[in-house]
Parts: sequence; structure tokens; C-alpha cells
Amino acid sequence: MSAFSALLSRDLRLALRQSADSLTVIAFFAIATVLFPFGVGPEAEVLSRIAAGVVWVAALLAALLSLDRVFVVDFEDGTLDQLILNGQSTVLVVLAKVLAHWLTTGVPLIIMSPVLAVTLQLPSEGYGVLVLALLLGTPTVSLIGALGAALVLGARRGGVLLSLLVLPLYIPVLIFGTAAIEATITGMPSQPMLSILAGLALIAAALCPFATAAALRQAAE
Amino acid sequence: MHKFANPTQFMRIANAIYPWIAGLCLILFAAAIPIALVFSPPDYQQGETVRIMYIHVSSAWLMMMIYGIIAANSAMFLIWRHPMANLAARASAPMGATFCALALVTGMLWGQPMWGTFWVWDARLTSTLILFFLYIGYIALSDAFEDSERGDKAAAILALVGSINVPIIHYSVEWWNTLHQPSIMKASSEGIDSSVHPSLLLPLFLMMGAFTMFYFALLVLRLRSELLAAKIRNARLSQIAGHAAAQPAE
Amino acid sequence: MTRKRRRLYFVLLGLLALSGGLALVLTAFEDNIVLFFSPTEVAAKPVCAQRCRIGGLVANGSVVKEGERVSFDVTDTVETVSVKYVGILPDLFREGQGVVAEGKMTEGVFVANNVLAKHDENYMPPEVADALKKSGRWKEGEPVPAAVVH
Amino acid sequence: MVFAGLGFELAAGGAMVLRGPNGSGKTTLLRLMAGLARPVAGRLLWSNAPVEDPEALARRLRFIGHQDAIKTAFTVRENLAFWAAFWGTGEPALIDRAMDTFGLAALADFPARLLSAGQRHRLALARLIASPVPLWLLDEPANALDDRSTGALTNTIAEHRARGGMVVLASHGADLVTGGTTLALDNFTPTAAQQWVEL
Amino acid sequence: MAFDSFAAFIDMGGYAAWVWTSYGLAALALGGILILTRRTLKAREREFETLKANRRGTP
Repeated sequence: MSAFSALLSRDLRLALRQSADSLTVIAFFAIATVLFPFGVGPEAEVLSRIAAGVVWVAALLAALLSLDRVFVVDFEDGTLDQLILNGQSTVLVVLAKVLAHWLTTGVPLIIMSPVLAVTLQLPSEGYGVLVLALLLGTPTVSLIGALGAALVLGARRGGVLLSLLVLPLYIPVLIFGTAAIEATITGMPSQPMLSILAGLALIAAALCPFATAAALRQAAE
Repeated sequence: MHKFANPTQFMRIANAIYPWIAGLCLILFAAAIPIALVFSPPDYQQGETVRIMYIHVSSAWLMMMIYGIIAANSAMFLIWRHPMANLAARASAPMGATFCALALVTGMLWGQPMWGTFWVWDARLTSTLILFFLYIGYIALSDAFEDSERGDKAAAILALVGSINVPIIHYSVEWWNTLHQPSIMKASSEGIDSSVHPSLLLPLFLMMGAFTMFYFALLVLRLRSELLAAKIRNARLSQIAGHAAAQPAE
Repeated sequence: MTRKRRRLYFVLLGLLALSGGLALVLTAFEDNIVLFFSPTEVAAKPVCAQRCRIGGLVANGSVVKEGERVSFDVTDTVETVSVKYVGILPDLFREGQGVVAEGKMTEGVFVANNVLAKHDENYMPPEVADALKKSGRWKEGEPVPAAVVH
Repeated sequence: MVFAGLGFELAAGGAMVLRGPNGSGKTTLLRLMAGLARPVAGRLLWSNAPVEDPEALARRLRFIGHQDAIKTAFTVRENLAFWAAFWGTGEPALIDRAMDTFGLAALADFPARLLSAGQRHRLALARLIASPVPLWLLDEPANALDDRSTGALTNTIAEHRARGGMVVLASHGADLVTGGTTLALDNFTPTAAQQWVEL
Repeated sequence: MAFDSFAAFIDMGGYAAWVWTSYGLAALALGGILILTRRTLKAREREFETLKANRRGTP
């Protein structure tokens, strides 16, 4: 476990020192969300109907922006080779990286989301479930995103390719994440949607780390 | 190693059966098209639009089968480093994407007159759209690297991860009560059970057979083509290596 | 820890997470994800004050057409909701047929801005359908017993 | 580019120098030995037993390649400390000794982004001392090093071998080892990646 | 035979646009991928032949 905790704390300290990177992602999240009232008009009725979806889409796009940094820096400076030669398992490396990405990107997005939802006139019943849905959904975003980032290491036009690979796989999270909030607002139970989000996170946690580890070893080969 | 791992031997078998597959494909099309368009009766509810079904269901069947073939070959390639398996997966992907697009488009052309809309965001349509994106991603990823082997392996990993979508597409209409009608074929203890009348089932089976044979015939041609590309690449590589070896040591 | 044992732990942990995830997703689907409300739900709860979808069968004898103006009842054999719609109906729309309407409840009437027709998985020529209906072995909207079709 | 028909052994305290022109596969061979790449055919043995557990092998070797794997936002000491913690080897005293050996002690608390190319390379090499393992795989280790540092590296390698350690290094420059075997890779026929070229 | 006349066949019970577009697109897609496949195959065969010839020319 020493490799896991060492890598996790290293990534967190790096994120803290280069906090501008994380802040850019949050700023993007805020700006992308705030664009919508200008695009669709400031009517509270229209905005509150699309608020849940807009927050989710903006969060996914913001997370996407942060993804290409997950492995690329380590890949380019040779750190990845040394990480693979950890003597334990590449899966551990992946898990530490994913957890670090979630803590530095997912959690700030979750914290920001209620603030942005206010600007979109989200009905007051929706805030709790918005945070809960993001809490259950963003780990999946990090897990799938890490896989995409590992697959495109060293590719031409890696950034565009990454969005092509990852965004379609985000669709289920987006559907149920928004549906959970919509359900609560319209007075329906959101519990089935939330348990699907949790289920998706577990399935992604079971499958993605292995595939990501394989992709990383391919990239190093 | 397995005898199919040897490309020369594999292609010898493939080339030998190619005329038979191609011939069968032509015969099936010759039978399927007139029966589907002229001789089969209309449906009691959907009228003549039921003829779209023959194309739509056949394309949908192929997009699923081809994805299964790609996933199986990707696994063989990653585990046993089977070069032929990789080529088969690479050769199949553009065909899978084509059939997937065809299934989506014919579905829209059928949905507009019957359901009243080109598109609904239900589970079947959404998961099929995701499959289409997976095909596109697979093709883009396998071509995105200077080192083609790296692209092959990355794409193979993507194909395996994406295979989780195939059962979702299949069961989506049963898990989810939506506009899309349930599967018309169900496997039961008494064999395959179908809610389609035989006069409509015959053109469907003929068309599915024709499409399937079309895929396999084209697969042989595309394999031949992929193998040639690999040989050309290797010939070039060994020329470069020959030049390097001719240079004096540093 | 040896390599084999470590791998075994990882795979076991993965399988555990996978089966847990699948169980969560599948039980949620058992709970019936609502894509549209049935007339019973509409009658019981004040849903559909905002946009929503209702689904059910078009009640027999309820369709009234005045040019593009249509009104009909959607039923799930227990409760019935009246629907008003202006526009072109899909070709599969007919009495006794499954239908999904998008819109919202206003003053006890569901005002639809889109009507979609759902149909079943039965395919057969019209003569066969007529014969089946005449012999009383089958009604539209019901699944056809396989033995009858073949 | 790969090679065919290659075989060698390395005993405790042994050293081997890989020599050959560009593109002859020195780096590839080192990466194969590290377990970063998989051979198409051929085996790797450790104590006469095939390596079935690449992770256990990885615990016994250190690979220093062209890329220095340095995080520029961290100080010199933090860089070393991270790898020592990550590999679960080494203790604080070793980190100090590593910095002393490669003349980095004065720079210990400087951010690595201020280092020159040579200093960065020395920092990469310092990992050999900070987290000790039996087998060192070094790819062109004398590149970008001045005479003093090259001397330090030569001494370090000698000490390592005296304690029974092993070194494999790719080099086309100065002699960093005394004794040891030399493997000239240009004697082996380069072949194209696939065996089934038919021309 | 499901149609009384050729005109009825073309009309497809009023659904001509949908049915014929579907079949047309299917023909286009299948034909297109067939032609593309054959074209690249022919091009690669030619390239391979020239490579072979060059190799024989310079032993």
C-alpha cells in the first residue's frame, strides 16, 4: 500500500502547488454554466427546467478538460515507466491516480454545483439531490475518464480523440444524474436513479482500473 | 501455435471458401429483394412500411454480431497476440459502423411514419447510438498512433470495455417500457419463438442471411487488404533496417 | 504477497463490485423506472403539473376528430385520462392501440403537444389478422400465441 | 527494431556494457530486461528460473532511462523522498547520502525546475542510492554529465558491484566500469517486427 | 404478389418516400463499402507488386 498512499499524496501535493490547473477547470465549469442564461434567455421558468441538465453537462465537460493531464505529464517525463515498475501492481497506480483526480476535480465540481444551480433557478427541492447525484456520478466520470486518458497516451490529436471516446460512455451517467434531479422536482422518488448511479460507479470501479492498467502498460511498451 | 494464427494458412482457407460465400450472398440477395419488396404481404397495422423492417432488423443484427466478433478477436489479440485476430477486428470495424448507421437511419425512416417521430431518447435508440460512437472511437483510436501496433492494442482494449454495451442494447426493450417494440425473436425451450407471421418472417430471414454473407465475403477481401498493408509496411521497415545495418557503428 | 494471490484479491474485489453494481442497477429497474405515467398514477397523485409523459391504450370509441383538433381518452383499464391534441397523428394511432403523449395536465385534461404511437411485436398480413379476429382467438393489442401464427 | 539470437548471463557483482549504433536496440533490450516491454520470443531468467512474476523482478531492479521522471514543482529532496516512499525502500539517511554523492546537497531544497540538464540527470541517478536494489539498468548514464559527476557515477557503480550488485548499461562513450562483459548489439541481425514478411 | 399494379408498387401504400429511401440508402451503404474495399485492395496489390519488382531489381 505504500506505493498507493505515496502516489496519492504526491498527486494531491502537486495539485495544491499547481492549483491554477484545478482552478481553471472550476472556472470553466462556472463560465460554461453561466453562458446558458444568455443563450436561452433569463426566464426563470425555462432556466429551472433545464438547470439540472445544464449543471451536469457543464460538469462533464469541465471534467473532460482535466482528463488529459491525468497521465500525459507522467507519460512525457518518464514517470510512468517508473510508476509501472512499482513492484506491486499497475492497478494500484491507476486507483491512486483516479482517486487523486476525483479529489482534485470531482469534489470541487460538487462543491461549486449548488452555487451555479442558483444562477439557473433550480427549484429548492433539487439542491440536495443535485449534490447527491454528483457525489455518486463523478467517481464514474473519473474512472471512465482515466481509461480514456490512458488509451490516447501518445496519440495524435489526443485531446479530441479523448472526448470522442469518453463522452459517449458518459451518457448513462448524464441520463440518470439528470433524471434523479428531475424526479425529485416533479415529486417522484429519486431513489431508483440514485441507486443506478451508485451501481454504475461500482461497475466502472470493477472494470475500468484493469483496462486502464492494461492501457498504461501498452503505452509504456 | 494454432493453425489459424498463421496468416498464410488462414488466408488459404479464407480464399478457398470466398467464392462460395460470395455466391451464396448473391443468391440470397436475388431471393430476398423481390420477396421483401414485391411478393411478401403488408403488415395488418404497419402496411407497406413493414418492408423497412427487413433492412432495419438485418442491419441491427449485423451491427451486434460484428461488435461481438470485434470484441472476441480483440480478446484473442490481447491475450495470445494473435496477429490475424487483430486484422479481423480492424477489418470488421468500418463494416460494423456502416451497418450501425444503416440501422439507425432506417429506424428513423420507419419511426417517423409509424411512431410519429424520427427519434425518441429511449434506451434502445440511445444505446445503439452509443454503439455507433464506440465504432467511430474504435476506428479513430486504431489510426491515431505513429506506431500502428500501439493503436491496435489501445483499440482492442476499448472494444473489450465497450462490449458491455451489447447486452444493454439487447435487453433495453425488456427492461425499459418504451416506444420501441420488444424483440421479435425469443429463444425458448422449444427453439426460436417468433411473433412474426411466416410470410413476413421468410423475407426477413433471407435478408439477414444475405447481409451476413455480405459481411463475411467482404471480410475476406478486407483481410486480404489488411494483410497486404502489413506486408508492405514490413517490407519498408526491413528496408530501413537494412540501411541502418549498412551504416558503420558509432 | 505473491503475484497470484494479489491478482486473486483484485479479481475477487472486482467481481464483488461488479455484482454489487449490477444488483443495484437491476433492482432499480425492477422498481420500474418511470418513463411515462399511467392514468392510474395521474389520477392518484398530482403529477404532470409540469411537462411529463403519459402512456396507455387509446380507449375504444373515445376518439373525436375536428380537423386537426383531436381529443381521446387514454386508459390502463383502471383509470382514464382525457387528452387534447392539435396536430398530425402518427399512422399507427388508432383505438385500442398503445400511445404515449407528451404534455401537461391543465384543469383535469391532459394537453398534449406530441403524440407517439407504440405498437406491439406482432407482425402478420391483414388477412391473417382478420381471420384471427373473426375466429375470436385474438384481439388487437394482445400478444399473439405463437401456435396461432404458425 | 528487434534482435534475434541473443543470449547472456550476469552474475552477482557483474557488469555488462551494451554497445551498438543508434537503432540497434540497446534501449529496447534494457526495457525488456526491466519488464516494461514483452519479448515476442525468448525468456528472462533470474537465479536460473524463468521470471514469472514481473512485479517481483521490478522490486529488484532500477531502470534509469533518457527521461528523468522529475516533478519540477517539487524540490530535489521531495523528488527523491517520493520515489523512496513509492518503492517502499530507503530511509532518510540514504536520501542525504544520495544527494551528497551526486553533488546535490546544496540544492536539496531548491525546486527542481531550476536545475540544469546535468543536475536533473544527477537527480535521476541519485535514486539508485536513495532506494537501493540489486540490479541497475542504466541507459546512457554518462550523457550530460561533467567529468566530476562521471567520476562519482563510476565510483558508485564500483561500490555497488563490490557489495554484489549488478549493472547493465548502454553506452557509447566513456568507460564507466572496469572489467565486466561487453555486448556488441550490431552483430545481431535486425529483423522486422513480424516474422511473416514474404518477399 | 402484394401489389395490383406497377404504380401501386412504386407508391408503397403511400409510404413510398420512407420505404424507397430506406432501400436506397441500404444499397448505397453496401455498394459504397464494397467499392471502397475493392479499390484499396487493388491499390495495395499494385503497391506490393512494385515493391516486389524493386526488390528483385536490386538484390
